[in-house]
Amino acid sequence: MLLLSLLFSPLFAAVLLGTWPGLTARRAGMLAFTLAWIPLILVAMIGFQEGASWSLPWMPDAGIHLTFLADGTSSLFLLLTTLVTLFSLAVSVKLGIGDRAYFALILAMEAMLFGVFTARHFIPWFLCWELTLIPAYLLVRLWGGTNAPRAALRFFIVTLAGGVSMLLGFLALQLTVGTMDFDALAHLAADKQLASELAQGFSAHFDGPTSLLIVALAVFLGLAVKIPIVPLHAWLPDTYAEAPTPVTILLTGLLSKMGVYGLLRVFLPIFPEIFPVLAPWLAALAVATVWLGAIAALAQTDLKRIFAYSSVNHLGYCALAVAAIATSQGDRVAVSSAISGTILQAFNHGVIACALFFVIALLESRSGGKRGLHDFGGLRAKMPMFCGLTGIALFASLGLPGLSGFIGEFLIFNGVFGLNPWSAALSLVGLLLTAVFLLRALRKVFTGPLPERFAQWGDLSLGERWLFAPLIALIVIPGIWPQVLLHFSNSDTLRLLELLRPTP
Amino acid sequence: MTPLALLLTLSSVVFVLGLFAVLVRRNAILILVGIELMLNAGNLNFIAFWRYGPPDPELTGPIFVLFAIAIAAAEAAVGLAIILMVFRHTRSTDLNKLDSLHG
Amino acid sequence: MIALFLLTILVLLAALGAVWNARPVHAALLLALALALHAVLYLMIGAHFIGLVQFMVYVGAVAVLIVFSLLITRPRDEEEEIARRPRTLGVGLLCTLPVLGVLLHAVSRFADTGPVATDAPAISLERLGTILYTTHAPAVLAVAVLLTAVMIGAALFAREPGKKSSVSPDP
Amino acid sequence: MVEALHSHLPALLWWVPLLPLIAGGVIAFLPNRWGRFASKLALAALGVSCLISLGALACSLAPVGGKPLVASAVPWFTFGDSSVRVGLLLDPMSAGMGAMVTFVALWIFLFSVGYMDKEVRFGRFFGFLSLFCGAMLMVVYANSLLLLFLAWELVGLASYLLIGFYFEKPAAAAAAQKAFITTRVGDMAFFLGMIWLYRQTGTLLFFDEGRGLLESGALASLAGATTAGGLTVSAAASLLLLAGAMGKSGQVPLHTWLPDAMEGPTPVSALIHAATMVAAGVFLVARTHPLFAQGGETGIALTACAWIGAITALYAALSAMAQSDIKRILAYSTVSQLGFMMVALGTGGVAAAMFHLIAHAFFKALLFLSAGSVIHGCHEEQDIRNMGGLRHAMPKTFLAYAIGMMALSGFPFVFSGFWSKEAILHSAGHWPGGKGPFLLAATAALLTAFYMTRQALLVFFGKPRVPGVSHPHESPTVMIVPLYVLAAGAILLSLIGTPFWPWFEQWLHGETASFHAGALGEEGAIGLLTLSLVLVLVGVGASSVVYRNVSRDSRAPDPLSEKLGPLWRFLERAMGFDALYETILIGPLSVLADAVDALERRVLVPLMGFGESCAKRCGRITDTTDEAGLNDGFDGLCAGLQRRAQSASDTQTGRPQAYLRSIGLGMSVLFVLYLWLRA
Repeated sequence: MLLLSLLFSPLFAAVLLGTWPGLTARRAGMLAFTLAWIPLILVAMIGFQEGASWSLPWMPDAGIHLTFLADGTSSLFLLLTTLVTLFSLAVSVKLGIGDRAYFALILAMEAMLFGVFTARHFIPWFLCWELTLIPAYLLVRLWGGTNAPRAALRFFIVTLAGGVSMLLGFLALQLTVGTMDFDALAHLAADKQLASELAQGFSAHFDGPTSLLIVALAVFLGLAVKIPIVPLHAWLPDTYAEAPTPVTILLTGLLSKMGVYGLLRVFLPIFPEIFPVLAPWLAALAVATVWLGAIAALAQTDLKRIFAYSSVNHLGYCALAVAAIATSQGDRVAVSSAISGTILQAFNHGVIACALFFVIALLESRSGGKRGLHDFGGLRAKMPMFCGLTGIALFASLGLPGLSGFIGEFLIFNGVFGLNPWSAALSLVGLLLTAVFLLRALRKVFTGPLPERFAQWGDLSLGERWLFAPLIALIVIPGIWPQVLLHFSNSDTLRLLELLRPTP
Repeated sequence: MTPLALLLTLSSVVFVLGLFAVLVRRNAILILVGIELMLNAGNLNFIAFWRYGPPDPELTGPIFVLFAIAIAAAEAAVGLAIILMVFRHTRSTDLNKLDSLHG
Repeated sequence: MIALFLLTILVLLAALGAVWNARPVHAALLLALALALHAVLYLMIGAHFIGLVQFMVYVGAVAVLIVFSLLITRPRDEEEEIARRPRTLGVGLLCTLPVLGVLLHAVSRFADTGPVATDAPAISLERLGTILYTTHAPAVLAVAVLLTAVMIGAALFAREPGKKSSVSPDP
Repeated sequence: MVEALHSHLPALLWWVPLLPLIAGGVIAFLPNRWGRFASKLALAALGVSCLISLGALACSLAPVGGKPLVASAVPWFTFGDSSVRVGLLLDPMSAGMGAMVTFVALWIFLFSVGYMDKEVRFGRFFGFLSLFCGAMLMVVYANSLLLLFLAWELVGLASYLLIGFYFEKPAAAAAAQKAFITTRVGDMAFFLGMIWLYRQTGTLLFFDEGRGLLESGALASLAGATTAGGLTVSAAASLLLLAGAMGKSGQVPLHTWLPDAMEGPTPVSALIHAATMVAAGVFLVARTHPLFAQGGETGIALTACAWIGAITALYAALSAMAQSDIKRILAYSTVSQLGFMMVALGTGGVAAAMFHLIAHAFFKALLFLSAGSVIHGCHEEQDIRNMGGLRHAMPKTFLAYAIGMMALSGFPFVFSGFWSKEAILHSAGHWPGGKGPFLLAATAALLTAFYMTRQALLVFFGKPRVPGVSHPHESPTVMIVPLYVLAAGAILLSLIGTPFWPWFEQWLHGETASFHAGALGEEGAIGLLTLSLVLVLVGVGASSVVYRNVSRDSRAPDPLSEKLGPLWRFLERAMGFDALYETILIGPLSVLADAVDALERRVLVPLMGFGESCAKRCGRITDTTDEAGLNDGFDGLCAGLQRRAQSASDTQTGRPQAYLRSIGLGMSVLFVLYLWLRA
């Protein structure tokens, strides 16, 4: 029941916003911001009672049950969703972006994300998955920059194509295996029966492994587009750059996490039988993602694009961990390390990306929309606090120990090294390059002599400081005390570990 | 011929007579008469099955009939009221004259 | 059985008359007769309470209502109208006879094989009332509401338009 | 007293790093105008840390037979069913190092109060320094490689912040970035090595009641496992750790950041880039020396260590000869001395390395602070060619500087530098892996004496060369007192490291100290001692000859530059490492980045655009078919329908009964059909 109210509370809020008579943009923002606290409270309650579930036989004849389950890992993602949404709303209100439709769309997207992070059956999961796309598209399209329509359309088409591919994959499973329930499929896969069942279904055309490979690839494509994994990332920089910054926060903080979540909770448990074939390619793609994200970021001069590529780079580590888990040779410690690391990295990247894009939003709002690397300089003299907080976010992003980014990367590399040492070693170069472009951004914007035109700029206002405060807390606390997050995911990590147990 | 069959036959014929009245009579009130006949035929069916059917301690048939009678009464009241209203407008109860549906 | 058969014939004749009689008032009166005969039929086969209700509601209320309505709406050219036989007789028969056929076909299944109850099952009023006001209490309430609504609605419909009240005192 | 301390040590030890860290955290929230308070807070926190660490040192003086005094482990986080534990370690090495760090840092803090007096961000400076000290102490006392790495990176962060303290200067900002990234290259290797060790042994603790990384069980398993190229895992991991140490300790080829780091305030140079942080690399190797030693005395790890150290020592000494910035000379000398320590580690002399490390911390901090005092007195002048004759204007500073300089050059007998360097040459000379490192180190020792003498002559002797710098003033007492304290340390330390009473070495090894009068009698010992003596004297003498009569014109070329010609300019540019990296790394990288960017924009995005336009074209095709085929045909159909509909609509009489009848008719037909089909 708790979960149901969680799923519907943002929808209800969105409807309320849409129908409330005579709402000004600012009032709408405040209302949305206020209402968005409800899901946070609900998530906290779910977290405290350690999970919640809700199920409804929807089309029992077709075996379709609306099953929603919030376990520890889901709770982390739900928490991230509520926090990032709240933050995005707050930033929008603060910067005066958007009107009631905008806020309603954000809330609707939040509801759909809740669905994605809790659904345990493909149909409701996929519905929510695809329905996030519509608010996202509209938000980018209507409130974005000059090239936004083009970028938004591209984003829409590419991710939709991925979604269609995933749908086809699961339809194939439904037709042959007869179920689309994640847990049922995972148990079949754990018993090594998925391939043979598929082979029976496809007998006229392909043998078991081939058909499983095709299905797995189709599903992977849909997930990879969202994360994104090279070379399916080409939609990302333009979209991130053209979207209004609060929406960019949502895109990078949440939409990309859907892909990671899908890889971890859907792809990994269902397709272990095909991993021996797939794993080396996954690892290669992940390393390519890490490298390409980092190198391409070096060449950018638009801060938003830099951070966009940085997101590609960081999520590349998640993909790397998944690839490593796929290579698993039954090393419990390494696999659990990689799983925990992926979850931590996803969560922390969400928070850190919020902070980084918030920095851009502040710079944009002060400079009248400028965000080039060379448009600024010497700002530390006028805005020491802004510089300090930006620095914390940037250093967290490049994985400085003591801040949240590090533990995730440590666990990921620890796991990856145990399973696939060469890809770990290669990816370290990405970690190094991250430092290069992030520090370069810090240097270009904040150091050097202060140009005359910034002489009037003041440091952060009280409101802006309050917006920063929770982010900094969420960056520092898990860095020092990672157990606060790992505590949630650990039991699920062990469960996933059981599903991935090696062939006897 | 069993009593049940007899009663069912009766109800069928009465029903068809009612239907005939509904389809053929032009006076709106007489159409209502037909409808009443049809309803009664239905009621008769319930009673017949209760009486000659398998034992029914819950008395479903009679109870249903009770409700049907109540509703039929209501229907008759409203129907007649409407007819009266129509009559007040057109000074006629001839349905053939009521062709405002003809766009 | 014989009595039942005879009664059936009577009912049929009354109904036929109600449908066929050209004079509306006669038709209405024949309807009242048919309904009353229905009531007798019910009494005869043991559904006493239903029979009484049928008598009171249909014969006492509905039939009377219809007769009064006919009197109120009596058209000026009634005689002329009576003289005109329905032109649509053929269509009517075409529509109704197949229905009759189907119904009789269905009934024929019960012609011989139908279960025969030797004597009427007891229907105590107490039992009926208990069931009605316990199991079907919501339905009874709903019907009550419906009837109230109908009463008010019918009164509103039938009111003379343009007047505040149909019983306004004449000065 | 010591006994009471002993029982509380495991808990108290945590406060040593935590107090400065907390102070740094508090200062971060203080506004600039509270700068004085911030400095007092930082000093107080560090003072308490210093007291505790001195107490810990006192506790560890009693030999306990090679086992650490404190080796704690507390769970930090859990993943799956394994948990990571971290803890602190107190053994003679960390006790000595920790005491040195807090002690030196305390005096440098005090010096900074005077030196940074006029600074606007006075409080911020002390916040960063506190952060640094806390992190550094964490490095020193860590009982876990992970905790060490964490603190290691924080130290790097503090270094970054402090090098870039004058962020208005683009050079400072660039130097900070360079320092962070260059050391991060090493750090990545360290990270990989750490993970490798963790994967192999399942623990990151150094000492854990027999299960630790540096204890026999884990070491044996590491030495037993082999990896690519026939390396043992212990050797491979050691090499990776060595790479990390090279980054932090400025070993060739990862040294280029250290001279640039002199852009930071001078106390920072003294504390971080001379005494403590740069020594962290050496400390790391010393800490994990059992791992390095798994391959035997001439195993690949130790050999690499020795050779890299030797090359660095010589390279930096050569580069230092040709510099003219007072701080850059000291920076290169630091690199060179760190090279010496690496040589010592590589050739098996952990004690010699640690002794040189601690001694070096004292005299190099002393030198930097003296240099700071000189710069302060000369109104921010840093070029030694513009100085001269300062011994009259700044006698106290001169005295301190002279002690530091002689200690660094290795003046015989009373200076710690002599004995520590002698110990290093001794261990290098007896190394079975070859004489190469020894020869390089010996040459470097000679050059050290040479360039230090050159610097001293140019700065303090002769006549003032530039009128603008002709009114130097002595520094205030708050800056002079630390100089004397450190000078005393530089001299007194020599007492504990002589071959006759090698207390330090024996203490480090957990043995009872004893006189070792026969040390000179050992084979080659007397020869080495003589050699050290000769090297120093030759260096000093040669330098005196060359620079005795330096021209009064500050723009005149260096006397050596005429003799050496292009070689001098090569040395002046520090053998062109920066230019080399510019050509082979930074240039190609930016080209690669541009290429990738172009690939993105020109290939991937258009490719996606192609898919998009395909989709659109498909849309257009169906659109056209709609237009031509469906729409026109449909319209025609509609027109026809409309005409026929007119007649059809005539059947719509609007009479309800007519409709009813048709419904009835339809129903009847359906009934009949139904019966017919059922039959």
